[in-house]
Amino acid sequence: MNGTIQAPTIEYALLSPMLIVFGAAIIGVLVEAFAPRYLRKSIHVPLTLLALVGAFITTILTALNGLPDKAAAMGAVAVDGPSLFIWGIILVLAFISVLLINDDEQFVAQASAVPGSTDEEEAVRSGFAQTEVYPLALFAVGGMLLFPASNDLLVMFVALEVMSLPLYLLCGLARRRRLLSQEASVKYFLLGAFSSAFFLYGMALVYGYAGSIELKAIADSLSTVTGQDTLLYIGTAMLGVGLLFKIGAAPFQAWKPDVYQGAPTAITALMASTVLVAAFGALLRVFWVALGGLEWNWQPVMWGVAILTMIVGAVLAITQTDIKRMLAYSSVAHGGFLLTGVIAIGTFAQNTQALSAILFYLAAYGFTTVGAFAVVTMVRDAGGEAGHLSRWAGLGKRSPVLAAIFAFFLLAFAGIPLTSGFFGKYAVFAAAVSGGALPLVIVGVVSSAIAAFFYVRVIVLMFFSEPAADGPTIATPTLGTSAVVALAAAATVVLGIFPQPVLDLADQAASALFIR
Amino acid sequence: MPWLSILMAVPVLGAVGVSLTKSDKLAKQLALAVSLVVLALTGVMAAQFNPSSATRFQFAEVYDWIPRFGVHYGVGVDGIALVLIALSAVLVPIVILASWHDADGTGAAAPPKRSVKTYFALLLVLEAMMIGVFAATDVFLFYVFFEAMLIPMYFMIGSYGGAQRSYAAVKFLLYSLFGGLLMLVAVIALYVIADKGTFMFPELVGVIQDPNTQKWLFLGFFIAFAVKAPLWPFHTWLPDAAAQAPAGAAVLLVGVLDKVGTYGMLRFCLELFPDAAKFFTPLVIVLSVVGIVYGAIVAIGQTDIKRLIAYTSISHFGFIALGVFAMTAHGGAGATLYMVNHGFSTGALFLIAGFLIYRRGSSQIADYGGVQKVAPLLAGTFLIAGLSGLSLPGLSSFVSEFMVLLGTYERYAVPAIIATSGVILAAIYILWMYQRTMTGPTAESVKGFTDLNIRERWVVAPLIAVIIALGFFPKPVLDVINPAVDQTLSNVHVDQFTPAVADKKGAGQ
Amino acid sequence: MQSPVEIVQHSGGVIGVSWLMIALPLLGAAILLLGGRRTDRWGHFLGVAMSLAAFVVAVVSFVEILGLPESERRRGIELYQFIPGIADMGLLIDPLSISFALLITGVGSLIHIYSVGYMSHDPDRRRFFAYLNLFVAAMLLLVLADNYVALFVGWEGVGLASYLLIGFWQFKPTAAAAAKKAFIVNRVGDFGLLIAIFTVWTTFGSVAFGDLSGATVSEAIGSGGASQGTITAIGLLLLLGACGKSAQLPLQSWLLDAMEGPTPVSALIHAATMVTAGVYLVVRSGAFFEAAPTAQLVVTIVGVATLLAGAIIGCAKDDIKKGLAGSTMSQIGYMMLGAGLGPVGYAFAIAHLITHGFFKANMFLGAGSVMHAMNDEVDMRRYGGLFSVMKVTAVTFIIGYLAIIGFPLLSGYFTKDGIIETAMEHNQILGWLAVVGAGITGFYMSRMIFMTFFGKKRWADDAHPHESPSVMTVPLVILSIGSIFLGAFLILDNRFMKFLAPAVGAPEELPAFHFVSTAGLATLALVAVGAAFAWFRYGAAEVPRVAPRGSFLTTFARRDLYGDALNETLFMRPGQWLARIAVFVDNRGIDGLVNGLAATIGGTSGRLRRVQTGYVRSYALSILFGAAVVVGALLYVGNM
Amino acid sequence: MTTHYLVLSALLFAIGGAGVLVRRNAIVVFMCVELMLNACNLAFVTFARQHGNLDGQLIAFFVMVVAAAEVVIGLAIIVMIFRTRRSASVDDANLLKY
Repeated sequence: MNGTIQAPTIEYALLSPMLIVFGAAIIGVLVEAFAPRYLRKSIHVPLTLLALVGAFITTILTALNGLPDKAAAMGAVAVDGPSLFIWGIILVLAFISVLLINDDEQFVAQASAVPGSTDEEEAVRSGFAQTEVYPLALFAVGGMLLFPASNDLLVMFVALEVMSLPLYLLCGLARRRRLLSQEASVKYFLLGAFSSAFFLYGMALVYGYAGSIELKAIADSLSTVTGQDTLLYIGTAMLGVGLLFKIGAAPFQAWKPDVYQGAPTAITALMASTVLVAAFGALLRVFWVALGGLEWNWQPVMWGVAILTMIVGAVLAITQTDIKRMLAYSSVAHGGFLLTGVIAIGTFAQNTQALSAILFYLAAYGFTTVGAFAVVTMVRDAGGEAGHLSRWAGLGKRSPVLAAIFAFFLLAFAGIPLTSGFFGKYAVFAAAVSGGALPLVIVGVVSSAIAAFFYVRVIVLMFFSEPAADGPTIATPTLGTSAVVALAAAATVVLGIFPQPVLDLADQAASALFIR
Repeated sequence: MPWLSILMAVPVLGAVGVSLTKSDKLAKQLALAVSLVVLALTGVMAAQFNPSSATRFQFAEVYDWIPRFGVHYGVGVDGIALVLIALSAVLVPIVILASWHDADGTGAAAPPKRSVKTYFALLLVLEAMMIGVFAATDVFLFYVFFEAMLIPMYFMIGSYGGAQRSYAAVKFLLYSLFGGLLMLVAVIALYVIADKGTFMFPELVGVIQDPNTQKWLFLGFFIAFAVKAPLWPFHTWLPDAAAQAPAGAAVLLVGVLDKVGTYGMLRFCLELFPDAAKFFTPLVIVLSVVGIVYGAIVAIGQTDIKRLIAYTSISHFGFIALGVFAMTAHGGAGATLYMVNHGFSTGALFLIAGFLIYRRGSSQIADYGGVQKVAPLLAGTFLIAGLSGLSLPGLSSFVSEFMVLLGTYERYAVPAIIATSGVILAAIYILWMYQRTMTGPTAESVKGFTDLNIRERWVVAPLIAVIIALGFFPKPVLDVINPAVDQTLSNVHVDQFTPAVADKKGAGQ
Repeated sequence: MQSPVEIVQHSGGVIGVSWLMIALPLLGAAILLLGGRRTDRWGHFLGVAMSLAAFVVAVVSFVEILGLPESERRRGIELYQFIPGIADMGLLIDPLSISFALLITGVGSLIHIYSVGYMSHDPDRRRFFAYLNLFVAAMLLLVLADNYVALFVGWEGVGLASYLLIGFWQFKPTAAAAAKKAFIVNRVGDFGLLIAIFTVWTTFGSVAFGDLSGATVSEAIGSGGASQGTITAIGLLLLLGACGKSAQLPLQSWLLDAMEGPTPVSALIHAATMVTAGVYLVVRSGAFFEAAPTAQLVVTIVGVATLLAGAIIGCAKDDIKKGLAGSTMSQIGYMMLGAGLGPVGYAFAIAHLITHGFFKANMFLGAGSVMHAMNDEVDMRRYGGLFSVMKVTAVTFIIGYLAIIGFPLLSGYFTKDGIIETAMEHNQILGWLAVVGAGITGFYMSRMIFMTFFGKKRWADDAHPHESPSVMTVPLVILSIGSIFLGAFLILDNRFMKFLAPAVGAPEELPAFHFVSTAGLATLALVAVGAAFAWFRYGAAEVPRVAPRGSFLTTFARRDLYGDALNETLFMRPGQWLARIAVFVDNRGIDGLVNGLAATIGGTSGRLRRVQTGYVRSYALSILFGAAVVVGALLYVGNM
Repeated sequence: MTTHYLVLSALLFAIGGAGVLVRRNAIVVFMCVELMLNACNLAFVTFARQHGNLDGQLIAFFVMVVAAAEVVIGLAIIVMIFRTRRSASVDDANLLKY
């Protein structure tokens, strides 16, 4: 400290994906402010898609340039292999989800209008939809990019909020069943804020223990600080609560079914696929990088959480009657399966194996999820989407192709071989077994078997039941929606038959683990 | 020539072709043609098989599939796999021909019309998977086929089956999946513990040495196979599935799919975990023997033809498992031959029962009576198939049952004796069913029955011919099986059987 | 003691193609079954032709055997490997098997011819001949096989043929039930036979008769390779098999029901040939029985018990065929007794078997002829006085009758007396019981004759009896000639014993036939008493058209000595209950367990989802609670 | 002693948490969450003082900004639902359940 302040270095190239996304989001806000209403959508859609593509390209370029060996932006953002892989997944999934969002039927014409009021009627008649959806989505995606890449807890907290806040809003924008949508929004918001308070308090305690919020510094402090263990333990636990909430691990899963059900399906698709990816990235970074030295302490707790999550997800899904709620519980169960990979920490080789497995699983699961929700958007009746399972009876006869694709997604969720879900599950379980978590894997397969029941039940309904007389119609899909379904199906098939390229990619991404 | 890959590719392409055809009739014809091509190709391949060759797996192809997991596309056949592939290849065209109207919505029970193309496409996909599962020389690939083949069968039962079809289909799938998932754990653990970086079966033989590890892994594999086979007490899905499935699907289910379980025991449980297999032998033998007697007794008490046949199969699977775990040359060869023979004889029973049910629309035994008078050919062929089911000498099942029992008796006399009582029970369930359905005064509802038509005759004739031919001259098949079984047993390290007299002489010298 | 000679591999000659004996009838059966209605017109001729062709092959083979020196009279013919490593399909043509072959094809052909007439009105005559041919083929395989496995194939083959023929008139529920019963009861015997084969294999490593000579067996006992217990077990298990096939106690119950089949079937299968297969088996397995005296003793006891039981049953039956069936049981009991007595007994047993084949077939066919005449009436109380209307049938029947009761110089006299005397030498009690049996035979056979051919006409109103056509009577005549002379031919000069010696061995000192002996005289006396009693009851006295209630003993006999009742209470009812319980256990127990588990999971799910109340505050509570648990757990783990 | 501040922070956090659980009005619930965030801020500042670095104080500013953003979003959502339902009670919003 001799008076001169070193200017901070910012590696713009490394951060460019985020910068592009955030930049486009800001432009989007400006568009909302200045562009005439009839033009907005035609500006937003290309802008959003281009931004995501651009971010994806820069992500690829960054990866091709070789991985940096230290964190960017003064150690605040770690652009390393796992980050880049996660970015890649998030950007692709977000791109697909935006194609799905690009369907006016999904969103409310004017969010501020009271349902059933003349305002609303007018807004509906005007034929416009709330176009803020696009910049909001971009902000959320930006937050998702930053969340798993953040190398200190403050950035992570900010990223968490940047990711979550737009999503709270987006949840409330469904065109049909406004009450449900608004309820989802308020529940998600209150609980999300509640859980981030836990995260923050945990952060404070860890800061109190380590004197720093940088992950590396926290990791280093584990071996040097003494006598403050209680702070550390409570802090770890509360950080964990915040992150596990985002994943939807039991017993923090309560929001998931309600929010998934109430939110516009396109947003559910975005959330279900990308938030899980981002949250697992962050969870891994906190628990492996910062708290890796504490594994003996958090592992047993994580065991309990993983077991509970798998079982709760699988068992509760059985009796669901709404397709989106069912998929929400399925997502809970999948979160549990992924947690078995998080637990499988050990030697370096073991860690790379587990990390790569998780990355692959996230990619596989994300695509299938987006596809499944895309199909859900297409099955409609008079009141909007036909969410109740009984309405799905006989879908295989009315629309065999769509039903077949959906069945295929369900089989992928169930982890049947020759689908992507199988290899994802296999990879994670293999990592867990070699990490010594065999009992966890056994619980995993048992809950998979239970889970298979409700996936299969939907197939039974679609194919083996006679169609209801006034069954739902299948909306003629927009180009975007069909593209989403096709892409997701293709990804599920390809990852199920030739997973090797993606596995290689995941391996490469995981090869050096996280940088510190 | 990559024979095995071609054998799998042809039906898959055929399935695509079938689903693209314009008319149902064309779809059926194409499906039949494709399956016949597969049969012909299998025949050519089998002719080139050399049972006495030193290479164990012939027509082998090994390519890396997922190097990351050490998974290969590894296929190849030894004698055991070859005969089972041949069984599948023979049964599929017959089943296709037999199922000609299964999806049409015709038949006395007036089932709803369903997609014909899908049905036949599923059949062909299933054929490819059946060939694949037996040909796989990579444990992981085997597992993939093992699980994936559930899906077409699930749809065949669930979409085209009887009144309780969805319950049966779900039950079938969940049982199998549950077993399969336990096996998945064992597969993973095998890979991790063997630490060979490969799933190729030949390289994994004899790798796991620790007895305790072997036991756990064995259980993982065994339970999956026991559910699949099915052994008592994991069997309750089979009667439902087989009774609800359309007759053709039931044939493939019981005739081929379930054989994967017993095949898996022979190939994987025994060779990969020989010590554990020996440790658990008493348990398995008890399960098998209980299954033989129990299955037969429950079969006697059935009132539904297809359920009855399904229970007889449970009894028969007990015999097969008994033969496998007797770990004698005769027991193993007999069990393998039994798998083939059971496929034909139970296949014939199911198909003819299917013809019967198609005419009457009911599978209740009480709804029939005196069929012999109006449809003698139907009754006669049913009797022959049934007699093969009760292992009448001169029909194929006898040879295998005899070998299994003899092979078991060589080592475990008491279980073999109890199992032999199965021959009495078999006579009761088959003949009593025949008596109740085919003999006696002709029931009113049966009066209008027509005898087997030309198509149905073409279905039945090859089966009966094979049953009789293998009954008198099983040598060609046994010559293929025997070296493979000997090889298997040599990997298990069991002593060969010697007669007591020779034993004494040997000891005396 | 003369042992059986070694088997010599044979080639050339008719013996070399003796498999034709089996193949030709089999071919006939195949053509008739596959040909369908097209063969209706000439099917029966084909059947007869095939049977006759087999007979010709048998005769020529027999002549060839006679042309060979005694030490080379056992000829083995390799056909092909049946079950590689265990059993080949091979034939053994030796004096024993060729005797059977002659009987089967000879009597068989006559019955084929007879059936042309008997079945002429049946629309399914072709199928009948197909089954008959099938039977002949299977029976020949049974006796010609050179190992136990091939024998077993034939053994079950005849069981099948028997099943098909008993149930030939399937539309009759009783026939179908009887057929099934026969098969199932036989299966109990087969169970024993199978295990016997397994034991032979595991002990000796071979199932071929050639490898299982008496010398081998005794050597095995000597070396400790096989214990005495094992050999006895083999013997008893073989006996169980024999009991099933030959309707010996305790597996006798099926034979009486088997009379549901057409009469030629009863004659061929359930009198002359198939039911004697058990005797063949015991004799063929002499090596084991001779080394296991206990087993031999049991054989003789079973034989005596059955001969008495059959005779008693025969006394009470009004159904002519059932009466004959009881008689068959009884006569096979004699053969079994003989078969349990070693080489001397073998010869008498087989000789009795052959003569019985003739006279019993003769009587069955005669009974068939009577039924043919009486509109298929089988109740002897509706017969009477038939002698005058069907003389050929009556005379031949009476010849058979005289033969069976052992009227001096007729066939039965020689062969049955041979058995009784041998038994007497062996064991006085058995011998005397056999004598008593002969006496009862005299009674019930005479009863049958008197009720059928003599006395008052008790016919049904629409009965117009007439003599059968010559296609039926000619076989009767031929058979009755055999019934007269065959016994003397075989027994005198020990002709048959010498002939059989290469196959089954023979005692050093051949027994001489005594025309006058204690046993013989006693037998004759008792037979005479029996016949006289029958005359008194059924010849001289009026025979009521409806059977009187009769004493306890009569009921006992009418109910087949409560054999069926016993089976029903001991096996059938408990079996049915067991099946019902098993079905219940399967549905409710095992399946219920799994379904219950599924229901439990479902129920848990249903209850758990109620926790999701929809109130955001309760969700917050669950988060707080979860957080508290996580914090607590981490603190706990950390401070451990 | 910094312990007192920490205890106070913990108390505030607990009060906030309890408030979330017991209050029905969405705005009050939300304010309780804000209270929890402020409890965190207090902890941060306290630890900053304890460790003698500025990170904690810095974080407090960040948290305030984030909280402000959260308020914006939160109020928007709550107003939206209030307009629809004419009620801000969180207990009224329970259509989504089971």
